[in-house]
Amino acid sequence: MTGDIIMAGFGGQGILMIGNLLALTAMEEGKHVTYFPAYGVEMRGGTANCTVVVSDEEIGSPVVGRPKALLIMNGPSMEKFLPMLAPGGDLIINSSLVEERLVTRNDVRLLSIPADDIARNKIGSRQMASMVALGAYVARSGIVRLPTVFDCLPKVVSKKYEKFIPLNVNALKEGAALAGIHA
Amino acid sequence: MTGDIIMAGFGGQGILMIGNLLALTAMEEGKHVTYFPAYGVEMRGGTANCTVVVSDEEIGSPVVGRPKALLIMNGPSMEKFLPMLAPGGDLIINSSLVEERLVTRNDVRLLSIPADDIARNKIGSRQMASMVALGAYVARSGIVRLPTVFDCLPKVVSKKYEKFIPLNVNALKEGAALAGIHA
Amino acid sequence: MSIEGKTEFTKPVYTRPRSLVDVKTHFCPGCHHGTIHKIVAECIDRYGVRENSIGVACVGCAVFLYDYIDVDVVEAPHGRAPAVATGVKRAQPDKFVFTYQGDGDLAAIGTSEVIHAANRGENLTVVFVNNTTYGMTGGQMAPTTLLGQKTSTTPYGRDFRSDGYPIKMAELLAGLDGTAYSARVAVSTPAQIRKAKAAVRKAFEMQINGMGFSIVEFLSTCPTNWGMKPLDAQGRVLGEMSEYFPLGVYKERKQADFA
Amino acid sequence: MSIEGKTEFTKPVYTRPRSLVDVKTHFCPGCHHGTIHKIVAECIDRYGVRENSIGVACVGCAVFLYDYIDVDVVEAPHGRAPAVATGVKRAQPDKFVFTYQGDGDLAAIGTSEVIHAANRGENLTVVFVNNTTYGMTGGQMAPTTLLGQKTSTTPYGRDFRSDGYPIKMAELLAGLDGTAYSARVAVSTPAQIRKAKAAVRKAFEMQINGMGFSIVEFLSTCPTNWGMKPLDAQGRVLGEMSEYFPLGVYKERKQADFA
Amino acid sequence: MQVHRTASHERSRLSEAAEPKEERVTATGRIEIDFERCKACELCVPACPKDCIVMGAAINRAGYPSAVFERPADCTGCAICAETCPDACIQVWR
Amino acid sequence: MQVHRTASHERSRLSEAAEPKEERVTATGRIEIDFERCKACELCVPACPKDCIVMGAAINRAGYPSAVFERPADCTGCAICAETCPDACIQVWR
Amino acid sequence: MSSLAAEASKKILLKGNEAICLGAIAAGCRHYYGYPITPQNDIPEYMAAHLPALGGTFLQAESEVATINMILGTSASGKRVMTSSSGPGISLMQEGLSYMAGSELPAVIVNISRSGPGLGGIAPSQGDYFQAVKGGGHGGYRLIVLAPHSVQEMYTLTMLAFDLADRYRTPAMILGDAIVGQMKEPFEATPYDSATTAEKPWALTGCAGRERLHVKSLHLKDNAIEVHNWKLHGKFERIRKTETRAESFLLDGAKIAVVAFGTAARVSKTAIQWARKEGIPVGMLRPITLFPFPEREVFDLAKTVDVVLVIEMNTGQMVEDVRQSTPLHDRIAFLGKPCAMPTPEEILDRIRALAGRKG
Amino acid sequence: MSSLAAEASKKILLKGNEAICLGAIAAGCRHYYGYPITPQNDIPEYMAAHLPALGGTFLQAESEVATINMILGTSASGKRVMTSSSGPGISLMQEGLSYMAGSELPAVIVNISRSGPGLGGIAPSQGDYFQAVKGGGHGGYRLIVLAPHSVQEMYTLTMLAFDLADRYRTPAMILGDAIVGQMKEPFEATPYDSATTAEKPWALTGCAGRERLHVKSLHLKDNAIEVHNWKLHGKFERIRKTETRAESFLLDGAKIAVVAFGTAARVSKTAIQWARKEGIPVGMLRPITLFPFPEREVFDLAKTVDVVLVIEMNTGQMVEDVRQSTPLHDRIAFLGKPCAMPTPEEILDRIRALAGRKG
Ligand SMILES: Cc1ncc(C[n+]2csc(CCOP(=O)(O)OP(=O)(O)O)c2C)c(N)n1
Ligand SMILES: Cc1ncc(C[n+]2csc(CCOP(=O)(O)OP(=O)(O)O)c2C)c(N)n1
Ligand code: SF4
Ligand code: SF4
Ligand code: SF4
Ligand code: SF4
Ligand code: SF4
Ligand code: SF4
Ligand SMILES: [Mg+2]
Ligand SMILES: [Mg+2]
Repeated sequence: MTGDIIMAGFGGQGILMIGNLLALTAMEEGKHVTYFPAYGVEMRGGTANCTVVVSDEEIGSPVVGRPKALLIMNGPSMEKFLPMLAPGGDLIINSSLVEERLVTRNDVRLLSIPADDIARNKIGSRQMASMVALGAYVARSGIVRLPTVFDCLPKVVSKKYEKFIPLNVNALKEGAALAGIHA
Repeated sequence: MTGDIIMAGFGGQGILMIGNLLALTAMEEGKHVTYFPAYGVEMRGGTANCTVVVSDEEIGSPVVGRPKALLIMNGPSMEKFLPMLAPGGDLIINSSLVEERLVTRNDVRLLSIPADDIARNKIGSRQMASMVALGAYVARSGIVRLPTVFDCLPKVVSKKYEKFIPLNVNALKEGAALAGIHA
Repeated sequence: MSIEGKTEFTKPVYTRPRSLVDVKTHFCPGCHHGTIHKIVAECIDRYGVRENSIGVACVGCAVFLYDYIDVDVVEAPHGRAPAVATGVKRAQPDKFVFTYQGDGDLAAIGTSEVIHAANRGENLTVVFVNNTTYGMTGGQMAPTTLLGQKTSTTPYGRDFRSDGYPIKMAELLAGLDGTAYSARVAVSTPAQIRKAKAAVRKAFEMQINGMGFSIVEFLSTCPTNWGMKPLDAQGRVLGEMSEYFPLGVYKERKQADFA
Repeated sequence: MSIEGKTEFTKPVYTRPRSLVDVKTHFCPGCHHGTIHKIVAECIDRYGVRENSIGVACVGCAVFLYDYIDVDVVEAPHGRAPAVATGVKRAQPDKFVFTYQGDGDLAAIGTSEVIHAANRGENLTVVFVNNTTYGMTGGQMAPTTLLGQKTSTTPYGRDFRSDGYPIKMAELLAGLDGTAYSARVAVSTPAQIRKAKAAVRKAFEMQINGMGFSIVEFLSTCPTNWGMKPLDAQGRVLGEMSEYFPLGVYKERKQADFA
Repeated sequence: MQVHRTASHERSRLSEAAEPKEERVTATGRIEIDFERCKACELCVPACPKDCIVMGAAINRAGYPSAVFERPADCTGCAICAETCPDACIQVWR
Repeated sequence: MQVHRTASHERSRLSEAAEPKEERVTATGRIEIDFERCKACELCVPACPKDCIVMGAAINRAGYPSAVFERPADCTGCAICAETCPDACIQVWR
Repeated sequence: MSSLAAEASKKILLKGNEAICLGAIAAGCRHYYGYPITPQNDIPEYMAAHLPALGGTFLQAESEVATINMILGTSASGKRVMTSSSGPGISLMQEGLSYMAGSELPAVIVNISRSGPGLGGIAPSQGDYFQAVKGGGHGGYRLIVLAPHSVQEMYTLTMLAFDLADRYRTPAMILGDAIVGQMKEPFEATPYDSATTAEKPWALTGCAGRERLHVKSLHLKDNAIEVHNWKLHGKFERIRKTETRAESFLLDGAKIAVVAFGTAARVSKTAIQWARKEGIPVGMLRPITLFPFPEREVFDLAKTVDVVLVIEMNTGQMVEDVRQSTPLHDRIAFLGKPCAMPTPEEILDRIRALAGRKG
Repeated sequence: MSSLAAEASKKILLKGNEAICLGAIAAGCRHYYGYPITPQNDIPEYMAAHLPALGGTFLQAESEVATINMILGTSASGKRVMTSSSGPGISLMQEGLSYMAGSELPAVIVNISRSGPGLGGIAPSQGDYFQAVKGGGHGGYRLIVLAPHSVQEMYTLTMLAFDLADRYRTPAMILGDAIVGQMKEPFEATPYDSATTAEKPWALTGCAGRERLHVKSLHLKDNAIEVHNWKLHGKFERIRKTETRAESFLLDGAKIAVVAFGTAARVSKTAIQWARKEGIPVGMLRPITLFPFPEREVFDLAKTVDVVLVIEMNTGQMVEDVRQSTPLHDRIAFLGKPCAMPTPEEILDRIRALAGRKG
């Protein structure tokens, strides 16, 4: 299984965390993987993004010009990254904050998830929106197995927030379920 | 006429001044000439030296490893430069300060001039010792004509000391005369 | 003063200063860099020096000065703005020249440049923004970081035994003969903003009157790297920061040395 | 005290300090660098730190420190001795570490390094030789050159309008929290020499007691580049130089901050 | 009162609070908050001596819930809010 | 009295003044000046409270006319000259 | 993060910059001085968090100029010491580096390079090749320069850099970029295994029981400086002979040979694999040491292939060393991408084009 | 000295360092910033004495770091400006030089080089070739580098340096050494005659009547920095095509060709003349521009001679550019003399040996 994805959203939405989690999971599954965060002044202005590449072979570039998938958590990120998505690629958007009408391409596979709403209403914490989105991506792509993601959660969640791990699991599941519906 | 010379002595003996004067004279006579002073920390500790090269052709190196002549105004300079003098070269020493017995080579043409004594006793100023020595060198080598040296004096003697130009002329003449005697 | 029943308000009381370019800045929410830019722009307007100014941008969160202040701007390497400004001012003594520098820029890597510009009495104005951290590079210790303050390079809090003491630049520079004006201000309350403007005006006037080097140190916030909400960050300025870095005018030359 | 008729004197009252290497120096006649070297050597002897010392040589007429003082010595690039010394001291906190620097070295190119070493309270000692000029390079203006003083780069005399003011390092450094001791001394009279020794001893003790950064500024002569006889040069120190640069102790920490 | 209970999609460049629907005659000034430029730092809120400003709920394109000119009737046009705003989002008229 | 009216060729490493030919019984100290190392800066001359030191005429190998311990009989061994000499040329005994 | 060292025996997901720290600590480095600059701040931040507990020193200097001189002081004390920076900061270290090379002081300097010239940008770049390899400071010394292309190599080459620096008493540089610095990859800590003796009889530790020692670069007497220069030259020639390292990647039967280092090499690997799948006989020689440059390897290689394609994230620097290494200048092709990574697609296109022309 | 300018129409005996000052002043340079260092102090001293009367600025900066940034500021103001230094000082200017190259600011930087690495010594040397020619700062820019070999050329090449710097908006360097700097020779002031326009519409002079302008090297948006790098590259390629300068000396019928610059070339002239008198067919190609290096000239030359003898006052730096310029690597011989001048005798010996072997 090989794939790559750019994830993007506001700072504070947990983008780097889910990217890290995905990479860790791929590693646990014995895959080659690279995780590359945006860094430096680009962090200003409240946006964050990262790239994860998963492969069965040695990985060349950890940065991709034409990602096979995009996970878009806010409006500005859509504008910036949509043009890069490979034709036929997966586009997962947080429809709670991103309007579908901004999707100006029709050569991509759109998966529209109201991640914020689900997080708030179903999980009980807006913070979980990115986990919902990650769950959707994992289900849609099959890049890693969901249970491995669960297993890896303790490695990315700091001690202080350990008690929220069940919430994270729920969020991932909700996302995955939605992906199933839409698939 | 081609030649080169290293001149050396204590700081304050006027070494750089007579080197400059010689170079200027050569230039006035239409020759190629280079003048190269010692510089930098070597100036510390009260010694000074310079190299003058005069030639009818374009001059390569302004620094010479085997000078054809040496003008030595003090003891330490003898030790430093005597080994460099080309075999058969001219060695002019200020015998008022430099002992002849320090001349450890016999493949050179020694011209021993009590420059300090002459300057003090005959010219009336110890400051003129280097001029005496220069006069001797010019006479011995024929590298430039003495009258041109006289003509050039005003260009190296600052306004303040203009009145001593006749003394300088006398010193040069005395030196030249002695060189004649010894030649 | 209040006109009862007035429903149309047409007289502008506060509009964007002419010299503040009408674009969105990259500054984080609540960052005082924005406020200080505004003040600088207002003073440029006030003295009518916009078309006669050359600004010198530093490297730090204020690096985009040229995008925000509508004057000619040259970018200086990190810390070297006072030297660059010296080069500008010596070449064009009739121009109004100012630098805008962070505390890493001015008080760490650029220590020597600012001290010697001040000591030479270079006739230029320095706007100095002390936010007790390196904002742009992600919140490392600055020379002005308070003792005990945690930053990404003082994870256990700044300790004077290993990291030294927070340095007081307004006082230090006031001690140099070439300094005409040195003051420390803040912009955490409306009153402070008023005083800050007055200080920048004084600093501008020093240059305009050929009095020599002038500097205004701003106590500023970095909510992002302090890990605080903007209002809490202002609270920190009002509290421990101004306790350690007292506000005030440290030097004010009344007459030019050569007058 | 006087023993009438004594003809044999065998008790040494003054001999070459053990730590002063028995060679001829390259210093010009009457240059106070020699005197200051002697004092440093004497103090090294006094505290028995010779075998435990690492000296940091500067670039300037004192560059040959390693030929003259019988301790381990590392050469620092021009102005960087305090940074090099920091690297030495942090690696070997149990060693006695000192720098020896000229005024071009310390107050011009090395401004930032000495200020931050002091501000960090680095536990080391700086011997600072202020001769109001760049001796080694042939007598250019130093930051300490007096107003009106002619040097090879101020041929018409130093003018504050273009060249700035003579900088007072002992005072400036005394203003920093990390500085434990800062004094200015001279060696132009026997009494001054005695006081100078006392100051260097204090500075050494500060380090030995772990009190932080200590510096002794010497007003020194450069007969060669001042174009003066050594005695006249001493006269200048006693006159205009100490008028502008007052001798005295500017800071003396009584107790360590962390004691 | 709250003019900005708009969905995030119904955006306008400037806060419409500038033209308040209800206005008590005591107002001696009026402000406009640039909705898109506001970063929701909240500094203007306590700065206003008349408590005219509150944080809104509508999120602008940069993801921030802009401040809102909530109580225009009390505004004196003192411009303290404008002086305070780091992003020069506020303009004031009298 | 002046021991060093030697020609420049007759050098000795240390000033022979160290063993003065004449000595008044008032001396309570004695110095030696390193002839070769002296740079003739003259600083020791006025420094000596007893005027024991004068500049000589003999020139050393470095070209300097070394200082000379001219009046040993007055020497108190106070060591001021030695403290003063930048080149550590002077040693003092009591 | 603090549990990294403990877990060091199994695979962890690690950032390149942090791998450098682990390598340094494994190699016994306990002293770090530095000044913040993007994109390498993880290094000082890691060291600030971890060195104190190891009894070491972390000090944030007031500038890069001060930094390199603190490095000089600690190195002269005989301790292993490291700094890290990027473009502008490395430039400010040039005087100090020249002094260290002249004084024969070992240290490890990490350059996680960014775009230049000037402030440039923080995009990945290989624009500092010349500065690193030809000596950016005055006086014509050389740095040992190692170019990792993975997180794992960030670790191993850092350990190697300490060894080489000590063995030859000269500063060594790790030349990375934002890609290898910022990315995370699975990483496994390998044990530190060094052939270099730890003894430094030249170190300044106080002269108890021995003559005083000096560490210096000034040589004024007679022709001492000339002698010293030939001595240094001899050392650099020895390094050339002994320490050249390069990786051969799919070079069997290759008619096109890519020569690339660091991130450019890494991206090239993907393109080469794709091209091989298309049946194009292409491989790569990846210099791991940039100084010493694998001249002999390039010389031999050029004779066996049709074209040597040099790929750099700049407008052409290492290509000069390739041109020097082989007289077969007309076989050399260049693909440059300053301040940006070439994509595998771009490289593949170029390989295809060359294959069409030459194959 | 103050009467020099007045007498400038006839021959005077002039020091090389002062000839630089006369050249700068003739070219309209009125701004000088610098920091003392041997062996170039004559330059700041001359400027301190003469610029004020010309309405210019002389300022002794607190350091070379400050110096280069003052240069940057004055250059950004649109004025011709110069500094001078030597090894350690030039190293400290590398960050600023990189910024200037990145910001496309002209200036003339004089390096009267000394021995390195480190403090080294003040002996003449050509150890800074790499630093000057390959770019000592970060980011892979180039300096225009001119190498005078006589007092007269110190003057003419300084004027040229100002022109080239302005024409291409980039810093230019005069690379000399203590020999050409300290020596005096007969000198004749030639008139300044420039084709470069003095207009600098990019200069920061206040935005009256126009949009505000920026001088900067930061390019963060998208691939702006890549575009900028290609732009700079294009400029440097244009310089290569247009501005290469070299002197041919007795190359007619030569079978041995010396390649040397500056003082090494000057000394070589003597040796070559001696060798010619012995009937040995030897001549010299003297690069006057080191960047751009006369690659084409070396390429052509190497084909016509048996041996190219590179002579440098270092352990081998320009020889790399020679090796790059021609594929005939086995014709290249090298004579190095670090931190010292080779004597004509040494060079002659080598020429004789090569003639014996090859001729
Ligand atoms: C020579 C050099 N070193 C380091 C950097 C990296 N750098 C950029 S901004 C900065 C510090 C910013 O802090 P400060 O000056 O306090 O400004 P702030 O962002 O806090 O306003 C640093 C270290 C650089 N650009 N150049
Ligand atoms: C980076 C650098 N710049 C300049 C120099 C040249 N230089 C050597 S010593 C010196 C100044 C010496 O003056 P000071 O520090 O006052 O010492 P002094 O000789 O007066 O005792 C200078 C500028 C240098 N060696 N390195
Ligand atoms: S990082 Fe800090 S200083 Fe920089 S813009 Fe954000 S809040 Fe302001
Ligand atoms: S030049 Fe000046 S400082 Fe240097 S040794 Fe001579 S007198 Fe002393
Ligand atoms: S102008 Fe004054 S009263 Fe009106 S909103 Fe602003 S701060 Fe409040
Ligand atoms: S101060 Fe400005 S940016 Fe902050 S909330 Fe108010 S209007 Fe918005
Ligand atoms: S010891 Fe005292 S009395 Fe004797 S010579 Fe020296 S200074 Fe004079
Ligand atoms: S002080 Fe020393 S060097 Fe000077 S004259 Fe006296 S003995 Fe000689
Ligand atoms: Mg800051
Ligand atoms: Mg000095």
